[in-house]
Amino acid sequence: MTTIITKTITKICIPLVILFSISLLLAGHNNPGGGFIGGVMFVSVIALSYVVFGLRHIKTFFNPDWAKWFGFGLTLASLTAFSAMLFGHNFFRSAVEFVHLPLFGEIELVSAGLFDIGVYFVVIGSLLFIFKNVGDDNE
Amino acid sequence: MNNFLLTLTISILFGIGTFLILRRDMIKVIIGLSVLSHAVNLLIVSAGVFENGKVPIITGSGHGGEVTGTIYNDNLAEGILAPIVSAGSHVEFVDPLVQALVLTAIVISLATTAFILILAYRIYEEYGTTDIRELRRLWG
Amino acid sequence: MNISMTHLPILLVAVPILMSALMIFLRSNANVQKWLNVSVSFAMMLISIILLLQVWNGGIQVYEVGEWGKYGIVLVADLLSSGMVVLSSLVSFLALLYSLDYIESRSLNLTYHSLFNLLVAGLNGTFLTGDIFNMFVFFEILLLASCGLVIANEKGGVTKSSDKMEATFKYLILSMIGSIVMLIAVASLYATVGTLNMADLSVKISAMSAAGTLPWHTYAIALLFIVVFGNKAAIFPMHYWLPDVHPTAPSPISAMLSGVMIKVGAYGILRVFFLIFRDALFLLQPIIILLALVTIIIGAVSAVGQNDVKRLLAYSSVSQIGYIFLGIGIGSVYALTAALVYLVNHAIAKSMLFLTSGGIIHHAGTRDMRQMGGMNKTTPIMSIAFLIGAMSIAGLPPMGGFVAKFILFDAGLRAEYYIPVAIALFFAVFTLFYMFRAWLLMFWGETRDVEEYGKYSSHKPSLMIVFPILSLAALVFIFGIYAEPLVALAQAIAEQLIDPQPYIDAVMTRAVR
Amino acid sequence: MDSFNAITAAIFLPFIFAGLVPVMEKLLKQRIGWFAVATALACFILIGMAAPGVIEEGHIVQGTIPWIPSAGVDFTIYADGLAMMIGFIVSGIGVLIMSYSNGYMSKTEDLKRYYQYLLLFMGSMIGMVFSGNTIQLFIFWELTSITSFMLIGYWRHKPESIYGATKSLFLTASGGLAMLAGFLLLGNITGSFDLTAILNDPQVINAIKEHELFLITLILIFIGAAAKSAQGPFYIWLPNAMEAPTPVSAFLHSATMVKAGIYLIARIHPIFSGTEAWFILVSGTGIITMLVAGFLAFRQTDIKGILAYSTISQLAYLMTMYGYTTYHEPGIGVAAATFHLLNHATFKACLFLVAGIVAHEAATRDIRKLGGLRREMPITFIIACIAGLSMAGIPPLNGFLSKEMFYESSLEMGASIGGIFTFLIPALAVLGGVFTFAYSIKLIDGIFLGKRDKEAIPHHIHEPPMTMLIPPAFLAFLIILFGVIPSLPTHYIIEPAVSGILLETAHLHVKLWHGFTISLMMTIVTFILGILIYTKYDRIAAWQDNFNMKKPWISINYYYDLAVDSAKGNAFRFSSRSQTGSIKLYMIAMLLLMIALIAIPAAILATNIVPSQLNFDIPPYEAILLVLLIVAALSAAILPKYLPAIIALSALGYGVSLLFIYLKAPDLALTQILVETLSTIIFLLAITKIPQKYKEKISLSVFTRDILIAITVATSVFVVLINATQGIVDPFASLSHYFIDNSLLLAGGHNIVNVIIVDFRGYDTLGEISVMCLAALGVYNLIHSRSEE
Amino acid sequence: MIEIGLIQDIISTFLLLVGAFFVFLGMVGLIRLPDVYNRLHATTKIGTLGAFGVMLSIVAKLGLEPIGVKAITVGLFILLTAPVAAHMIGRAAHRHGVGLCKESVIDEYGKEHNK
Amino acid sequence: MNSLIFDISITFMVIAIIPCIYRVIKGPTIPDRVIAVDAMTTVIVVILGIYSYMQESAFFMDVALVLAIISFVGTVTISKYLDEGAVF
Amino acid sequence: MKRYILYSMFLGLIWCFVHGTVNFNNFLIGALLGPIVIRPFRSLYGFENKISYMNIVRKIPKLIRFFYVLFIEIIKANVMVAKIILQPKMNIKPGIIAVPIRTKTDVGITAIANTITLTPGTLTIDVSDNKEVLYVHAIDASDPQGLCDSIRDDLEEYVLEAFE
Ligand code: NA
Ligand code: NA
Repeated sequence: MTTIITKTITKICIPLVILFSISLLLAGHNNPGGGFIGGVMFVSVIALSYVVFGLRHIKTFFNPDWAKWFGFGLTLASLTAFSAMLFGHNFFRSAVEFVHLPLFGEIELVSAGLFDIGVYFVVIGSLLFIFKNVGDDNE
Repeated sequence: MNNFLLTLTISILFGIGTFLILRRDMIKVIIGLSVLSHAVNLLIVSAGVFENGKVPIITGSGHGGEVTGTIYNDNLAEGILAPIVSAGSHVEFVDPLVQALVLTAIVISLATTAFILILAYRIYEEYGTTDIRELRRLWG
Repeated sequence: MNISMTHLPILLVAVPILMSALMIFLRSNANVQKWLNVSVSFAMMLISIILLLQVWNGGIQVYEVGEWGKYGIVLVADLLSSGMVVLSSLVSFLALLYSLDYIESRSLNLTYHSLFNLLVAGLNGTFLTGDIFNMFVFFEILLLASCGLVIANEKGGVTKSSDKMEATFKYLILSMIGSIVMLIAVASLYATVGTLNMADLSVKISAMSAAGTLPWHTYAIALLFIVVFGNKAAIFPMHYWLPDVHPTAPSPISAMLSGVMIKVGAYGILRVFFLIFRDALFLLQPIIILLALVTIIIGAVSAVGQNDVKRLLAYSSVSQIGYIFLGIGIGSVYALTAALVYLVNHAIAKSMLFLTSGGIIHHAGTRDMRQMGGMNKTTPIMSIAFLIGAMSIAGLPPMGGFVAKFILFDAGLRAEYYIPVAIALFFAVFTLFYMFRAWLLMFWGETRDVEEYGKYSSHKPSLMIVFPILSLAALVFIFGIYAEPLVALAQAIAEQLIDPQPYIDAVMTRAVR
Repeated sequence: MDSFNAITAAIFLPFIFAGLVPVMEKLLKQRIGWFAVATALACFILIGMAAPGVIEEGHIVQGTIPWIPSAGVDFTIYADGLAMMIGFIVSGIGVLIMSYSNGYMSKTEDLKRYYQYLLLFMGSMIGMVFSGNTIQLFIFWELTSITSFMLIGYWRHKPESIYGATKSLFLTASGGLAMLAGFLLLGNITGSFDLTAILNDPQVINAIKEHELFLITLILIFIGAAAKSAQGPFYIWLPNAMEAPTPVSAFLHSATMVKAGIYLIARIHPIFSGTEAWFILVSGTGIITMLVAGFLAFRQTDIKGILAYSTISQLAYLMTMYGYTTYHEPGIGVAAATFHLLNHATFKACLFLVAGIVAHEAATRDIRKLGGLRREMPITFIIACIAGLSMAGIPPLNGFLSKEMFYESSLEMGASIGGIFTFLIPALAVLGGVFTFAYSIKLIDGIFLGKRDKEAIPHHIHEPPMTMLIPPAFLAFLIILFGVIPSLPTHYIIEPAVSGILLETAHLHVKLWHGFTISLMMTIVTFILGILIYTKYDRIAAWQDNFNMKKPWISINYYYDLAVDSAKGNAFRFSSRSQTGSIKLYMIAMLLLMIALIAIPAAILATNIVPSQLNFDIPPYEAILLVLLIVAALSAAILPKYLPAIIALSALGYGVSLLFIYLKAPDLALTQILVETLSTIIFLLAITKIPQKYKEKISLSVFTRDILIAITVATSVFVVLINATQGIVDPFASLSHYFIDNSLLLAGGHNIVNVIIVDFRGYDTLGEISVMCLAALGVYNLIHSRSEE
Repeated sequence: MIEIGLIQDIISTFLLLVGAFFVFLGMVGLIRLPDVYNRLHATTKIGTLGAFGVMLSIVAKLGLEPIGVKAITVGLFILLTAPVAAHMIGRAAHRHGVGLCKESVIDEYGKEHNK
Repeated sequence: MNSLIFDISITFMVIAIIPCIYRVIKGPTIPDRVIAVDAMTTVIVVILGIYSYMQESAFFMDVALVLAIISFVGTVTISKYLDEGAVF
Repeated sequence: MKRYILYSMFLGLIWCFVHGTVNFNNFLIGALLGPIVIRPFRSLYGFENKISYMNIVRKIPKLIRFFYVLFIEIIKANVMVAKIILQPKMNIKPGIIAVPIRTKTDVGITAIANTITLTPGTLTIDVSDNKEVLYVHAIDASDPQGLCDSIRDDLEEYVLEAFE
């Protein structure tokens, strides 16, 4: 088992990294980042929690079916690509919209962003699925 | 980056990777494959055709609609094989395409490495060794 | 919802991907999974046939993913690619049906459907893509999907899991080297020509060649693709993985691997050399012929020595792929026609044989032919199916394999490749020998020693197992007695390959955004 | 119905009816055989409908239906006198054999399969003889091989059946492949597979004879014919084919299928004959086979064995006669051969049916146990005498006539060559006749004459049912008829056939008594010598047994068995030596190929292997960074323990990401960093269960080899890359211009790399995430794939 | 304004160079110090301060621009995690059986641990 | 001026990696190597800082933060593995 | 609930920091997003525990003082280690010392452990299972007792004030 010191710092890291991963995901279109990088950040912090608290312990309160995550991601990504067909365009035709939102001012909505979210979930789901399965097996 | 030196480095990495994949220890072989995939990623980046530019991220809206005069449509009848750029045109950024390709390659090699590592772990379970020479139940 | 007919190429790739994602959510509903997957797979088969007809009637179809023209990724459905897609859809539909009863239920419900769909997506994607890097991506999909499927468990568990692991490891290692080589080639190509679109590459390389500015290393890059595709197709000296992998896979997957997957290599060579590197053909041909002949010999001789029915079939695949490459190496229109006819016939017959071997193994509880015997009484259907397949592989009339062999040899002689044809012909005798030896060992003779090996399983193969086998057997037979449509199609494909201008025009004469 | 349709129908009727057999079997039960008889009869009649035009007017029925026009293969009918003759033999004897089978085959046998294959065989045979296209001919040819294989192996559980069936298939089908090659070469020479086009055009025939591929084409086709007709070294399959039910032996292995090779020789006679090659090949093989098989037939003790070798020997007569050819007179032996072909079909089929009766009633085929059956089965005895004496060449039976013609043509051939051959060829012919006479006598004597051995066959023997008696009786009737009134067969069968072969109208005059000629003297000599050696049988037998014992390698079977028996072992040795299971070897093979494929164009095409102007202006930190990368990689290679090597690998990864930063690729650097750590974690997960027990000791030679390979790989990559990175060849530009210009404009993203991966090339990324999913699913399968033990 | 800019520049440059220098020093320590535990001192303390210094130099130069904020984040994060990482490594090293260097005078942890 | 500082600091930092790599190879113990890699990431973070400083762009700061986080994860993981022989 | 709000504020701040722009909008996004993100891990954070805002506000000056002291110590630490490194001849007497601590809370122990690591010549190796003793590696371990005392007096005080 790891020490109390590590656990405490990890507790601080978890929200920080998750938020950072979301920020990377959302910033991806204009800055370094994107679905993959954000996703791997997320994975790394969950992996950290597995390492520090032990997979078995984490599983007692946080045990999602990671397969569904990557299933969802892949579904989302492909449906995003398919959605262009609804508008009479080719598969994967992207759309860019500028929307005014009360709080945030002008927001750029890109269909590719939705695709990136799909990537995000696939990365998280697949890697953590591997980690969890192998981790379970190692026990 | 100096092209010659980079190429030389990449080649040496290929050499080291090759030496490693010819080892007998399964894990070493996998490490060798990782070295090779590093080498190949660098190779792809070095295949980028614009050098000494900036990070390929547009700051401000500099490129948002400028007309550069570049022809992007092919016209086979007139022998136009796009893109056709005006002579001496300068590109501000390093080549973004190779970076995108490497991203894909990296991710794929991660997935493959994960799989092969777990495979190695299962093989050890079945064979009780990581000596690749012992992996010879299938022959003849 | 207006999905017009122009979207067919992408549907063949994207729908399986979507399906594989959905299958993950349906893991607890085994039946929904099964029937949804089967119906979609059937729909894919129909779509592929419609696509082929469209291409046949209306010319090459180009689908711009994301509408970025050659700057994005295009899917190109010419006769070759749509033909290959029909083949893969057909075999995969039947293999899927077969799997429903063959694969152990836990494997089947949890991962099999997703993996299988991605395998199909990988095949269709590879065949349809017009972008060389995209081909790499789909190769990786193929690789991992097939690895995942090879280790899926079949009912009864005749194959030891250690064997599966070992085979997969070898396959994976060699394929990864192949992938690395492919990336080297693709990146160098981009650095030289500045594009990844195959039509664009083709026309630019031709222009360079015409202007005399084509650098010599382009030829080296071109030849590197032999390693890439040769490894997929398992030609010498990259055939080593095949006899290990194909037998250890569950039979429907063996059918997919031997039937369609290794043809990806042949497809790749045809696509890359006859479209992009036409100037390197003079270098390719002698090399390919040499490698093909060695492949034929190694496969044929090794097959003779096998006791394991699936391993024998696998070696036979090695040998047969050599014949296909021989046709490619000879390279005339007629020889390409022959190679394609051969390819189709081998795909159908070998898939059928592997499916049949699954039925045989179920029945006998072993893969060792020495422990079988007298099975013509207990499983007459398997006996007939195996015989039909064996005759086709051996090139005996009235099966499709005969037409293929005959056209191939004829093409070789017409092109005055006497020695290669002589070698190929001589080793065709081996084919006859090992296929019939296998059939006799399994189906004739006394019923096996019950004391030593146990009784044959008493339950009859289900419809799900018999239907795919008989459908393919019927095709083998039909391609034998009514070969003209196939030959004519192959000839049309070969003509398209020899003159790629329509392909280039279709891709390059599009306005981009 | 016109002739073309009638013949087409005759070809396909048996196939269709074979398909109907299972249905009919439900109706007719054990009388299914009569359905087959009806089919054969229908074929006979259909052929007969086309016959008058061919026989009376010398007209040749020709017609074509497109089949695989793209490959130049059509379904073509070519029905001349030759084809008609064989067609009649096939369907006629088919009727008799299938009738006979109704009595012969036990009701408990799988009759469905039996008649199906018989019908399939008959259809194939008819299809073969009427083929006007070489490929079509080949197809039917191979079908006869396959159906023969199935019928020989009718009793599938018996090892001897399997052996015989396999042997016949391997030899005839492989011979067939040689023949296919010959046909392909022929097609190559003439530009088409259409036999009618060749036969109808003398200029084409001349062109073939002058072509450089003439000899090899002839040899290849002849191999096919010889294999099928059990000639030359290929004869060995026929004796083993006797494992088939006796009616099958009678039908396939004496009267019809084995004649296919002879038919082929006759069919290509106009194309290839008149050359030395033809005579040497065809007659040479024929004479040797005739003598060897004749002697061996004489030595057999099994009735069917005698008949089998006798068949080989008789076919060799035909071969020899068709080979008699000179430049001026290509058709010396044709008439004789054609007549003997017909006669042999009658007396040999008859003898086989008799053998079937004997085996059926006496339950043995061993001539040493049989004897004295003339009292119990007198009718059979008479029939056997007629057929046997015809084979022996005793007048006034038809065998005598054709034997005489054989001697005549041998004399003529010898004379036309001159020199020693003037005597040698007739002498050899007589020797062949001597053996024939001897074994014919032996057959009749062994079965019917002498004393009945009550110990060997204790039970009572009686005449068979009428269904089994009428067919041989009918054949015996024909034997006498053809012998006494030779003009009947000559006019209606032989003349049209000979015309068909020689491509010109032929007139024959065959009479029973034609004076006291040399050939008659030869016949008399034959009888005397025949009786002589028959009486010396025991001494000859002892000598031969002794010889065989000492020199087993003299037998061709010895080589066949050696090849087949050792094939598996040798092949396995080969495969285990090439497929060693060593991954390392496999990788080396692949790498060497890669190196070679770079080296070949470098050697052939390159003027400068490395570009001449290279930039050696190197900033120090670049150099340090790159050297560090190399050092990190080296340490990953050198460190023997896993964990240090993995740590070194991640150092390399971090170094690479630093390089990416330097190369202005933040996205890449990010990804590389993340991936590096994750793969380290996965490495750790994997080695958690892998204690490092194994430590490789690298010997100097292995080390040297691997280093050499590594250096060569590195050099190859260097050469390709240094050339490739000299920039895009003018005037072309990179696609990247488009991405840079349109990333923001059209795709609304500032990060061009990200826009490429999610938009311009988003499809790649869809594939990439599919790969991620695949890895996850694959790992799941890996972990849950343990055998349930 | 120029004055402030200049001061900013000087401070930030100074911080940058000092930071870089300390990092460099830390890495030298990695070579020179005798055992794992001592080397940890070098990397954790000096490396961390160096990194922090460089981050501060960015803040000093660019203020609370996004880059500055991120620099602060990075600096704080390093400050937070570096000691923990050092602790984990040290602990693991000791429990893995890595002994102290020969100059060492006392090992109470080892005593505790070996009981 | 700026470019001089850049060159100096970058050169120093690249040189600073040498000891890290040295330790990675030399060891002698595994924790030494872990420390070395960890230190190397610190150097890279600093290099990223210098880059950001010079180019005044935030791109590399993201990389730096990611690197800081991920190297922590890596170090903790390896340490736990060393300690317990298990990862999760 | 109180804890939720506290965490929200904290997470809002973190979001601003990782996002790179500190403004109200971002803070709000972070504050809304944060709780969702850590909700699955709530059992790690003890959401159900009571908490008093006043306590926190009171601690702020102490925290600031703690960080000030920490900063000075870090500088000292660096200079000290730098000296050692730059000495031509290594002359050190390292060792691991058990240091008893008074702090009992997890945060406190973590804080003091980290502080020890960042301060001159000392480095926390482990904490005992009963959370009473820190094992500290010191470059100069010639006077264990003196070290224990200095840690207790100079550092632990501040930590206790700021975190307990
Ligand atoms: Na650090
Ligand atoms: Na760290």
